[in-house]
Amino acid sequence: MKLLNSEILSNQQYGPGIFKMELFSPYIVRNVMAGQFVNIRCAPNDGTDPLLRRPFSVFDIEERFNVFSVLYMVKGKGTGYMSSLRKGDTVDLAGPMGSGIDLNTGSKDILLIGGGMGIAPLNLIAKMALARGKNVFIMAGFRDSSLLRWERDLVRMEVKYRIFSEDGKWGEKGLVSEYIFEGDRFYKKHEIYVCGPVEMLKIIQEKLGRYQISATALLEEKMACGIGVCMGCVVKIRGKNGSFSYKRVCREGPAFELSEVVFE
Amino acid sequence: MKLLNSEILSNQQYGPGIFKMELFSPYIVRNVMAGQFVNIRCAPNDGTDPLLRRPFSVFDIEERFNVFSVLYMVKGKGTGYMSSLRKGDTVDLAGPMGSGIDLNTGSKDILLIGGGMGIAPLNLIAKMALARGKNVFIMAGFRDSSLLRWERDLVRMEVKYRIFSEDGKWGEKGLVSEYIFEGDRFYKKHEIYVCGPVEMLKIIQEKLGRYQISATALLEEKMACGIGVCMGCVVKIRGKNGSFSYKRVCREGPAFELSEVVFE
Amino acid sequence: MNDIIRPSLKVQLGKIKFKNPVITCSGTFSHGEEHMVFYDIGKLGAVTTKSYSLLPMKGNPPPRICETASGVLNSIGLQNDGIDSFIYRHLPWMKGAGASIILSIFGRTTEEFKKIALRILDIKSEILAVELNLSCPNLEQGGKAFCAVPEEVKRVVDSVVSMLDIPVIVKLSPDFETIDRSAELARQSGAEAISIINTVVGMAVDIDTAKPLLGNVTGGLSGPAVKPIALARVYQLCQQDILPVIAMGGVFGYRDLLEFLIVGARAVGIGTANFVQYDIGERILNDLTAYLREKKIDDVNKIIGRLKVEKKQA
Amino acid sequence: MNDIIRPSLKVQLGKIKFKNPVITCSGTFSHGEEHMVFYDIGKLGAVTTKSYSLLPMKGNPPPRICETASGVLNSIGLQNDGIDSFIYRHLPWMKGAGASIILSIFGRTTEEFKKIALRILDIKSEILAVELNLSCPNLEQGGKAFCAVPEEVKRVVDSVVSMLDIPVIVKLSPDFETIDRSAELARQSGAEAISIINTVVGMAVDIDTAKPLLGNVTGGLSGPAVKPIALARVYQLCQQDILPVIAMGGVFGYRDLLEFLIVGARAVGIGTANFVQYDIGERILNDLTAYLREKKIDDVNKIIGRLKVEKKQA
Ligand SMILES: Cc1cc2nc3c(=O)[nH]c(=O)nc-3n(C[C@H](O)[C@H](O)[C@H](O)COP(=O)(O)OP(=O)(O)OC[C@H]3O[C@@H](n4cnc5c(N)ncnc54)[C@H](O)[C@@H]3O)c2cc1C
Ligand SMILES: Cc1cc2nc3c(=O)[nH]c(=O)nc-3n(C[C@H](O)[C@H](O)[C@H](O)COP(=O)(O)OP(=O)(O)OC[C@H]3O[C@@H](n4cnc5c(N)ncnc54)[C@H](O)[C@@H]3O)c2cc1C
Ligand SMILES: Cc1cc2nc3c(=O)[nH]c(=O)nc-3n(C[C@H](O)[C@H](O)[C@H](O)COP(=O)(O)O)c2cc1C
Ligand SMILES: Cc1cc2nc3c(=O)[nH]c(=O)nc-3n(C[C@H](O)[C@H](O)[C@H](O)COP(=O)(O)O)c2cc1C
Ligand code: FES
Ligand code: FES
Repeated sequence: MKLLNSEILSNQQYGPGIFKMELFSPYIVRNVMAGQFVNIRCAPNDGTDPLLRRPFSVFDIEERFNVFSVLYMVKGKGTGYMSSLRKGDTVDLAGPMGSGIDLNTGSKDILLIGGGMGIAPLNLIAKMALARGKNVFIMAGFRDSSLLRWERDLVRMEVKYRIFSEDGKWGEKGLVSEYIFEGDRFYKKHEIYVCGPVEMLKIIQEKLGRYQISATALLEEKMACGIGVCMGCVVKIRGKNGSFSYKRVCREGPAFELSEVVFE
Repeated sequence: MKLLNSEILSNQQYGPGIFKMELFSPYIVRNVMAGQFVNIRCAPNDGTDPLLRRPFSVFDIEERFNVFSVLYMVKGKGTGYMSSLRKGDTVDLAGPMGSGIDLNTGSKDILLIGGGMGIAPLNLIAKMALARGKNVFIMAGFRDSSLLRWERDLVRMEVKYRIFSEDGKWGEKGLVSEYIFEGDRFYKKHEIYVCGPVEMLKIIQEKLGRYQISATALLEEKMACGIGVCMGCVVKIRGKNGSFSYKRVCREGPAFELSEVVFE
Repeated sequence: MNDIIRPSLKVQLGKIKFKNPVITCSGTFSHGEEHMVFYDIGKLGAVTTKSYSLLPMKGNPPPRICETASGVLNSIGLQNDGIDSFIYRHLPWMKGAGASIILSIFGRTTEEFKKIALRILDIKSEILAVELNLSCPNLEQGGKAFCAVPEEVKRVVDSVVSMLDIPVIVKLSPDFETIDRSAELARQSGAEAISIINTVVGMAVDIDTAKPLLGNVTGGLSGPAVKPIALARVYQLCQQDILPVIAMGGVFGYRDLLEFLIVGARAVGIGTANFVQYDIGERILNDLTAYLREKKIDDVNKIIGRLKVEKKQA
Repeated sequence: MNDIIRPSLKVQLGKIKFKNPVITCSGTFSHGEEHMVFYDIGKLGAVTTKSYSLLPMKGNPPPRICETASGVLNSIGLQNDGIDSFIYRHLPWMKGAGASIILSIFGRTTEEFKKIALRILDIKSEILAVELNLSCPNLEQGGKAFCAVPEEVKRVVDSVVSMLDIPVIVKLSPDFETIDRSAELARQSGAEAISIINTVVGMAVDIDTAKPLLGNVTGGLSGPAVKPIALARVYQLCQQDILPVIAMGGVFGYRDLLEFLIVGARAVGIGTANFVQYDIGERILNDLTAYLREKKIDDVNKIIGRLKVEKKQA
């Protein structure tokens, strides 16, 4: 983990209100593991508004060019500022952060279930798993077709996938979480990673729970520091015998065993 | 006075750390009087840092093109932000503000004494006075030759001037305030306007005071509102019989009778 | 599609009726003349005048303004022309402009408050309410703010209420822990509402000269920086349900206003924002109406106090 | 040209000696392990640990963080592993890293403070001082903060000082007007210094759900937004000259640190800035040294308390 000033190689619209920023950073590219994120300062110089850094999953890396990218949706001041930056500007960022996912071990079959912007970290997991010769299957659901362009990336990765959208304008019509688990066979043989809105995670938790299938969820929580010192980004994690504890998304996470997460 | 969104036609370096921003605004061009200023919002969108607008004298107007300009020195966050803006960006500004100087009346001979960035409002006074057929003589002093480029503007205006610089690298070597008033004859027949650092104003006040020559000073003070409601930008003004009152730079000013200003 | 054409914005605080909950704060709007250039101030729920003393006051030496991170420090020192100037000069203009008026006053002794109340007697039908700025220094208590001592609040309210049969609003500072007690005593003495917060005591130093950046050394902090503090104070006071609350502190948009309404304020003041977005009063009013319409809420009162607190077990 | 190669940075607060006035605040730096990745924390005047209770505490339910204008609200709720975890796990690491340590502790009763003090007895030679976080809820006073009641401050300090012969620092919150009195009683009980400010009570609401943005409803505000408030509190306390002051609140650069020194603080804590600029401690230390050199000041103590106040007549 390092503080870096990275140059923007491109910062282009990816879909309505969604941008992809490509940054030059040999350090991030060399060190990042699947599931990790970078923490970006979103105020110019010594500006104090917004004050805190903003966390973004690493979406993709291009090892040959020492380039990594983040895919982000413009929500407020921080992402608004990011979208105003241009090629050649530098970004004050720190990373890679969070405990990464080790894809060198584990099952040969990976199932990634994503909802909306939740596909951002899954994209890197897919890429890295494929590079390790694993079979990757992606199921992703969207409200609309804002992220349509992502399909091109999937095709290029030569990965198997099914897309669902609520309005049916992209892929199959419906919700991933509804579609899933018509049976448990298929799911049992996969190592499963899930990332998406809490509502979706809850349904999947419930469904997988029925068959006692384990899965890894990538969680989000508001962060102050991103490095584990403030205890701000905790989620409630079930322990043994009905106990629980608060774990930090930025350190112990963002990846947690889905069945242990207590959604409130 | 209006709230305006003006498009930047150019925002170029004028000297080291000094920029000239040209803005399209028929409204300002039509209404501005000499000595008035505009109040510029220096944070993007709904940013709150910096919070307050920043006041800048109108430096020049180009009536044919509906363009006015401000000449500004980068000092902190606000002017730093301004310098990052580009042609085509819009600026949230309000103006024209302050009580203007009426150049339709008064003496036919105008003497402008400026120090450093204090030349900004004097430039417009010169231009407007010349347009009304007055004789304008400018004496301006500078620390160094950062504002060298201004001489081109003066030459173009066909105005008489003398330049002083502390290091002698531009114009004559020395301080305007020292040079001035070897006698009073010359000064008595002129309507005098002064703008510059407080130290300079004090010396000139003292020297003019000896001959009871009146002059108009253009003052600066930190402002919160710029429109006269907060009572924040006051300067101490001498009244009759040893009394004094606080007057607002943004309303009663920025122009005040120099002899009445109490510098503390 | 949308049925609610004109959501009702009327709010009531005791006997005080506002046509809408958007008002401007004392000392940040003068009498509205300057802002009238930008919009029709008659649309506002109320305009609170600057605080008036009995006689004109010069105010504090400059510098009086210092910007801080997302905030402003001021040490204006209550410069004003004296109550008579309000009565004879500004009031007629305000009436002409159709403004609903809250007259803010302050004294440095209870006696001075009384004298001002006496002057107001004649014009009482022309104003909605009188707001007592009790954050001003109380000379009988060594210059400590009136609202530092709840019993002093009571003394002032008692005497003003006994003289004037118009609603009295008590404005308190966030710097004291005595807010609830002051509010309770104000209620007992017949006050109609509490305005909170006045500015927070703050300071800034010029490191190059080692001098304070305000002529008066310390000053009052306002603006977005103090909004979380104001919101906590308003929430805590509203929980007590002592008197209706007019909230203020860092409101820069309709979303801020809604936060204050949700925690229980019945009207919300715009202060520092008037310095930055000159048309903010009108903008917030329009945005509030649009919001209610979009959410199909037919009456703004349905939002007031709607905070959902589910204290989770840790 | 420049003669001062190495300005002296040593400061002393009663018996406590810091090699320089740059320290980190409790709860914002853990034990320095995370920041050690960015710079050598052994360079700091001191590292203040997070606040420890006797037994582990889970802390408050999420969300615990909410950004506000130039500030952060937190409701961590003092999550920590208990004092033993500090003694056996973190202390050895900190010693190894060469950190100068201020151990922050809190209890919910005076009794709990005593029990923690007992545990610390063995390690007292390894820490510079103990800081009592007295902004925590006092269960014997219905959950009100200890520092709300100066006599409670006294009780705690009395009992800790009587057990431990290491310097005791008392950390106070800005939300109470009892600061001077608490400081005075702390001095009488043998405290060595006052740390101020802890966070300011604040709140934020999500208007879309009408829920508080913090799981615990209210929280503590920190960051640049509160700097003017902190500075005023530190100034006022230093004017009383009761005990040496460690100042904190919104420090994001060496210029902020200098402001606090100028009004009289002898050491300055960095809190929220550690979340944003991970190397801020080292940066401020370097910038301070460079500043002193440039100004040809050979000893940082020459800056402390150098505020020039010329109260002008209005
Ligand atoms: C580990 C992690 C990885 C993330 N990866 C991505 C990513 O790859 N792409 C992407 O677009 N977004 C990602 N996010 C969410 C992203 O951080 C927020 O959208 C961003 O911080 C919003 O900043 P803002 O200033 O634009 O919005 P704000 O004005 O701060 O807030 C706008 C909205 O975003 C929500 N928000 C703010 N901060 C966070 C946060 N830390 N986590 C979740 N929601 C937040 C707010 O509640 C609010 O509703 C990630 C978050 C985490 C914790
Ligand atoms: C009526 C008027 C007309 C002005 N015209 C011009 C002009 O034509 N060109 C120009 O370059 N500058 C002009 N100024 C000064 C200009 O407003 C400030 O330089 C600017 O506000 C600094 O903003 P900042 O955010 O960059 O600096 P900050 O970070 O706010 O401050 C940097 C430094 O500038 C000083 N400063 C900040 N605000 C003001 C202010 N309102 N007045 C004086 N000093 C201030 C601060 O004390 C500090 O030393 C004028 C000021 C006034 C009052
Ligand atoms: C420059 C200035 C002058 C003020 N003058 C007064 C005043 O005369 N009387 C008063 O009761 N409050 C006064 N206030 C306080 C405001 O009315 C308001 O309570 C406070 O600023 C918080 O709101 P805000 O953050 O929206 O500005 C003043 C505030 C400012 C910034
Ligand atoms: C997330 C967070 C956790 C904190 N935890 C503690 C704590 O455990 N004990 C304590 O005394 N102060 C705690 N504080 C207060 C800080 O030590 C400091 O007093 C305050 O944040 C003001 O400084 P700042 O504005 O530089 O952050 C905490 C502050 C924050 C932001
Ligand atoms: S964000 Fe600070 S601990 Fe995770
Ligand atoms: S800046 Fe507000 S009165 Fe002049």
